[in-house]
Amino acid sequence: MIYREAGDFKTSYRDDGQTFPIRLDRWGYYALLGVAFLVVPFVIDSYWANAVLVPFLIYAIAAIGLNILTGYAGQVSLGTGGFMAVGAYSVYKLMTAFPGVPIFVHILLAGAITAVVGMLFGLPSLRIKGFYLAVATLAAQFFLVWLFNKVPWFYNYSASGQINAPERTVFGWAVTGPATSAPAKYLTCLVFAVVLAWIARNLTRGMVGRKWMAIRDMDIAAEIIGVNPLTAKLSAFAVSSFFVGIAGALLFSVYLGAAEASEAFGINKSFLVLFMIIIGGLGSIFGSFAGAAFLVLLPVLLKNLLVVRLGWPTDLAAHLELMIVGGLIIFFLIVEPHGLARLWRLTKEKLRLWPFPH
Amino acid sequence: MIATPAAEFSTDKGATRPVLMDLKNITLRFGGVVAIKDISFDIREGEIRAIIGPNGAGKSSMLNVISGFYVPQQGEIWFEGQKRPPMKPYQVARLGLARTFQNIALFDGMSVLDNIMTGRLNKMKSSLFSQALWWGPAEREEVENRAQVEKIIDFLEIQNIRKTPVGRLPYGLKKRVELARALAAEPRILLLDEPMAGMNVEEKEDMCRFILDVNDEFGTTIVLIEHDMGVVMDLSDRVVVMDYGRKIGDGTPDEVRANPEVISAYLGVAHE
Amino acid sequence: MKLKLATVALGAILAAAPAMADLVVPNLSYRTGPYGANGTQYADGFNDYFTLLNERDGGIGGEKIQTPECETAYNTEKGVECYEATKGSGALVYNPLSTGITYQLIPKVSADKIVLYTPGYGRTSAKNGSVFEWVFNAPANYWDGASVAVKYLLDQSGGDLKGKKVALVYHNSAYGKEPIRTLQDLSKKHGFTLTELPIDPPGQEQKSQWLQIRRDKPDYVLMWGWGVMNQTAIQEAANIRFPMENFIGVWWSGSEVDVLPVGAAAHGYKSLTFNGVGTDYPVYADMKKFVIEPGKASQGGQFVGSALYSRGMYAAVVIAEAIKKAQELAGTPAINATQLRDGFEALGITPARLTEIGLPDFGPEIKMSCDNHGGSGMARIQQWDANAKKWSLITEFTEPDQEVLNPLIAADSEAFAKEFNITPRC
Amino acid sequence: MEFLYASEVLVNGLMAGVMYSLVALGFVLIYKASGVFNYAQGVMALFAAMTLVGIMEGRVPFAHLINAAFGVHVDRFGWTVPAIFGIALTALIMVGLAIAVEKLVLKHLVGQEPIILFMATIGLAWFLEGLGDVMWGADVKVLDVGLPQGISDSIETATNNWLGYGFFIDRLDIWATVIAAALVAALVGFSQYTKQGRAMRAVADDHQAALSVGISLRFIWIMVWSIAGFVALVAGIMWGTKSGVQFSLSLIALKALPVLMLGGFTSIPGAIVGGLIIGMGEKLFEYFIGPMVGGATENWFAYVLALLFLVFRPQGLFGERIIERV
Repeated sequence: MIYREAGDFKTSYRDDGQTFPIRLDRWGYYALLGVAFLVVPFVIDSYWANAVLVPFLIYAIAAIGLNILTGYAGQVSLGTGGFMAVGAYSVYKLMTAFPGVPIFVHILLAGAITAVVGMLFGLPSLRIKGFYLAVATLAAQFFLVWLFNKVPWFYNYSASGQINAPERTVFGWAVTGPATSAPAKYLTCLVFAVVLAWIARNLTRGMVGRKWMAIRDMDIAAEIIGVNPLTAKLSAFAVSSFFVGIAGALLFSVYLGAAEASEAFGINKSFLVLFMIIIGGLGSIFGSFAGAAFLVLLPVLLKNLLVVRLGWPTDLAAHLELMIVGGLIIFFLIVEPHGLARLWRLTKEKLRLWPFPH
Repeated sequence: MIATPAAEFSTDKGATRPVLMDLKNITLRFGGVVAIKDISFDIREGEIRAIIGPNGAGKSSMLNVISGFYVPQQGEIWFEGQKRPPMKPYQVARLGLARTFQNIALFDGMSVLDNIMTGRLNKMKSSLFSQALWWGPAEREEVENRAQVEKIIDFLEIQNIRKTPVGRLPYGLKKRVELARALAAEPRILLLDEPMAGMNVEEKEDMCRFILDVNDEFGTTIVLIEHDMGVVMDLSDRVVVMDYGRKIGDGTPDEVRANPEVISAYLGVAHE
Repeated sequence: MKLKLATVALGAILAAAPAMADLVVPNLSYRTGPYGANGTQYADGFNDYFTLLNERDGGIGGEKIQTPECETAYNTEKGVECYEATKGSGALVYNPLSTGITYQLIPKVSADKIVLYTPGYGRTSAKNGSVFEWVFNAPANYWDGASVAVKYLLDQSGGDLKGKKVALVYHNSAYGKEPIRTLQDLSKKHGFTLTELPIDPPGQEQKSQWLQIRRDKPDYVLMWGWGVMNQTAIQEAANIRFPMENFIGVWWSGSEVDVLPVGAAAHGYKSLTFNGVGTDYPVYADMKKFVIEPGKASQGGQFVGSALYSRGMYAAVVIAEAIKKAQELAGTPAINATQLRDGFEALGITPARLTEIGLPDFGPEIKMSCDNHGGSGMARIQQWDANAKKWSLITEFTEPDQEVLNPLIAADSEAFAKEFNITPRC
Repeated sequence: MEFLYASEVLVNGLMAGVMYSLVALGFVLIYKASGVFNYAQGVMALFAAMTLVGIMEGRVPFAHLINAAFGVHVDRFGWTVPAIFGIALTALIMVGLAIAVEKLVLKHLVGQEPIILFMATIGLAWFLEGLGDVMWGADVKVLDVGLPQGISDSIETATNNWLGYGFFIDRLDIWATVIAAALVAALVGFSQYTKQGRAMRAVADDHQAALSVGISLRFIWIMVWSIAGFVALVAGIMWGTKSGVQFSLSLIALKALPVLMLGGFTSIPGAIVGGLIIGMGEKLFEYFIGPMVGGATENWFAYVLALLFLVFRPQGLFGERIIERV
């Protein structure tokens, strides 16, 4: 009844092109941002930050990044873990080499370095397509992890090859290192997630995004009408890797505080992020958030339900968890192959007509 | 074969206007198969030029050569008085060539509006960075180009499907959207690959009207491939006839109709 | 309304475990994933000893011990989640059995002031308690292990390793790389050549490494492996007929799961250990009576007495002793984590005390202090008997070469102190 | 002498390649017939091997779950089953699995994009991994179906007499080669000389055409998944004998992917030749270049090799040439 677009007229092309054309959506969005920035930081404790919200935000960033490449530009990548590692090791090298520079600059630079590496590994995409490309990106995954494991320069010659995030502050608040408070961690990630989501939205509604989608939907036709496949694909790889690199940098510096390439950025990470965008919805920024939320929350939820509430042995719970998550993925793909984002949109469309569906 | 001045009003267009594109001795081979054998013809400013011929005559290959998708083994393409070097298709598009496809090549995952907007990609110059932040130039450009696209949408009468994903449209409308996308590029030469294939009579009439209007109102040079002889003869200023990769006729519709070689080719082969 | 209810329900399920009244020793275990087979046995031993104390003695000093278990799957992120989920319940000490998770937790426990006990794994330089206030890694660390192994090799070759060739086959991770620096220093000191052969986890493919060994014919092969890498390496060694008695693994490469799949060919394989193995200890009489027979054993008690089970139990023994000491010092049985740290620092486990708790000669003597969080570093060698399917201890506890190790530990911990602005406290 | 070492590495690399091919084969079969890139192939090998051990040792399926739910202690039935029956029974279970996959997953995803089907198989992989653990427990299982392991003495002596250096060849590898050859021969025979095999090839060539001549797509899918299940069982036995049946077995799928890239997703000879090239290439690289760059190159080298190869030949070794048209 309330949720509808009738009467919400657009009088300029600018208004028509905005992100939330429906007034209620816009209000909901501002309200959500308000709560996220003004309420949550005051109530969050370290469990909620570390087990739920911080990983959710970081994975959402990575998922947006991969979604730009896979969902918008149609290039399937299984190298996300490797690119996250580039972000993490870049930020580590930068943090330790230039301690005076603000950490936010380091994180952005880490994203930029990852973007360059991503472009490099994106070059084969000009020749290789489809699943062949997907498997080819595994070369990036394995090679990068090996490199960070093998070359001592990357981990400052520490005995074990582990990297540790030293403490860095923003306006006197620690945002990395052990003394970081839960709200500081959360807010840092939130700022990045919100700004990056906004950038992703801008890119995908403009001409860059159209070029990506054109390449995705029909690459030959796109080239004939004037899309340069080289710049389109490489820009997708660059932007995507920028996002993924920032996610990796945050994962290491803000969230974990210590990392090791093969363990923290292994192939499983690549699959996890790919799952997020599939479950959330390819080619949807909302879907990236939804998918990240789903896959971060579900295991925690199941674990708490089975182990803490029902008191089952942890290993049995973990095995059942695998079965349930795997089963749910299949279930989702069968029910709605276009992900949570499509489900959400269908719900909204129904709501728009409610209570008079005809 | 030399074009003689004819009585029809449209012919003077072809005969007197300056040459926009000149194709000289084009030969295209796929492995051992010769698709186009030593063909030459020109396209003049503002005319409607048709390429006809039976199935497998090499018409689409010819169009693909013009749009840069195939690189001929021999021959030269002169555009606006200059020899065109070997180019990638997207570079050809930048010169001002736009086209539609025989089997519709729209971007199914995008809305009608976005599809048409892609047509304007060479008109939009704002950097990745300014697009990312949706800063002044990026937004201004978007709005300006949107205004242009809206004109085309009005022109082709597809206002009500603006926001519909292309994948959901019926065939006839898809063809129209494809034309809109090509028009959005404001091309010097518009290449239409069987624009009326698979349409019913009404849709064909609509499409004919659009083609003529485009030619009249924007003065766009049009090259089209078509099977329907009647339509071609009504529509075009000059016609190239191909058969088995060779050119067997070139001239005004009347001349071509009178050409014995053309008649034998068309009578000898069952045509649709 | 429904949405609100759902949110509340979701919140309730997601929320961490509530605070408990007893002494809480969370068990961050892993029973799944690539190392699940190893983690399971360790976790069982850890749980069962505390169950024994609860059932037989009513806990420690009258306080029951709770060991809430949390599955990490050897994954650092899950490890962090487990840590966060359990620390609110008043956790005293963590023992995550993963070097990766340990590195993760070192800064966190220092900030939260909770003890981290990592026997035989984790960050070696945490031995320096002056820098690593909250971390303990007694009785031995990786560098101790490397040194004891080399001492054993010296012993085997008549006190002289000059010109001998030693190959190190290691898990290509933080864990596997730990002994390299020590072994390099030792190779200079004793004049043997060291070849390093990394194996990428999980490590089912080692053919080229072992062909290299077959060609180079090293006199001894040392191994820092974990999970499937161990049994594959032992299998490949058997395949190329490398003499098993010259093949020595670290303590994490010395469990039944590593040798059993190889069968008879594994006979004679050796590994380091810092704890006893088997059920020939008096404590098992009580264990049987109070834990196994009443059906209270963790996961049915199928691994009682195995090498990893014993090591898990040994970790529990040290923690229990530290709790006891802390209770004495604090004068109250309900201690907190800071008091437990004091307990650890004042901890001394003598052979007499081990005998008293029914585990004579089960581990080395431990004496800790403010600056020594790593104990004596003594370890011994065990050897696999494929016919009897059991490990037997073949040497006494041996001291590592502290002369080589101490400077290494000082250097590494100083670097850490500098990076994190820590002033040595003792 | 260096040459002899290198040839020894080469021969062993080829043998390792056979093991990769065994896994790749299952991928190719399913991809050819149904266009599904079956990521679960590796987990299927693990599941098959676990089931085989479970049956042979007389373990109670779901013992762990039953114990947790009802507070009882069940573990073994107390009997053992000979290998040959165990294998037959496991093969039957894999057929059952194929039917279940078709009925519960594929049937509902007909006509979806390849990426969706791929994702579904990753979901399937997780599910099967969990199921395997819940059914049979996560401990390291010893699989002994009587295949010999260790150095082959006869070859060592023979080469020693002949070349002055005794070659190392693992008897298990020899067996793997023989079995793989037999398996491929059987597959070729099946697809060439039986009605079902011809139907399978028809489906691989053209779904629509095959449907129009009355071939049941669903039957073909069940059949192909069953065959892939059987191939997985063989791979599981080989790898399980080599390094015990445990979680890491499922990761052999990652070893098969570069083989597929190299050989082409649709070519059975490609899977074999690709496997041999990858096995040989990575062992030689690790042996010669590995020590210079710090070793442990095997994980990435195969992928980089395949990647470089694809840049020059995007359709793989035996894949069909890609012709682009508008």
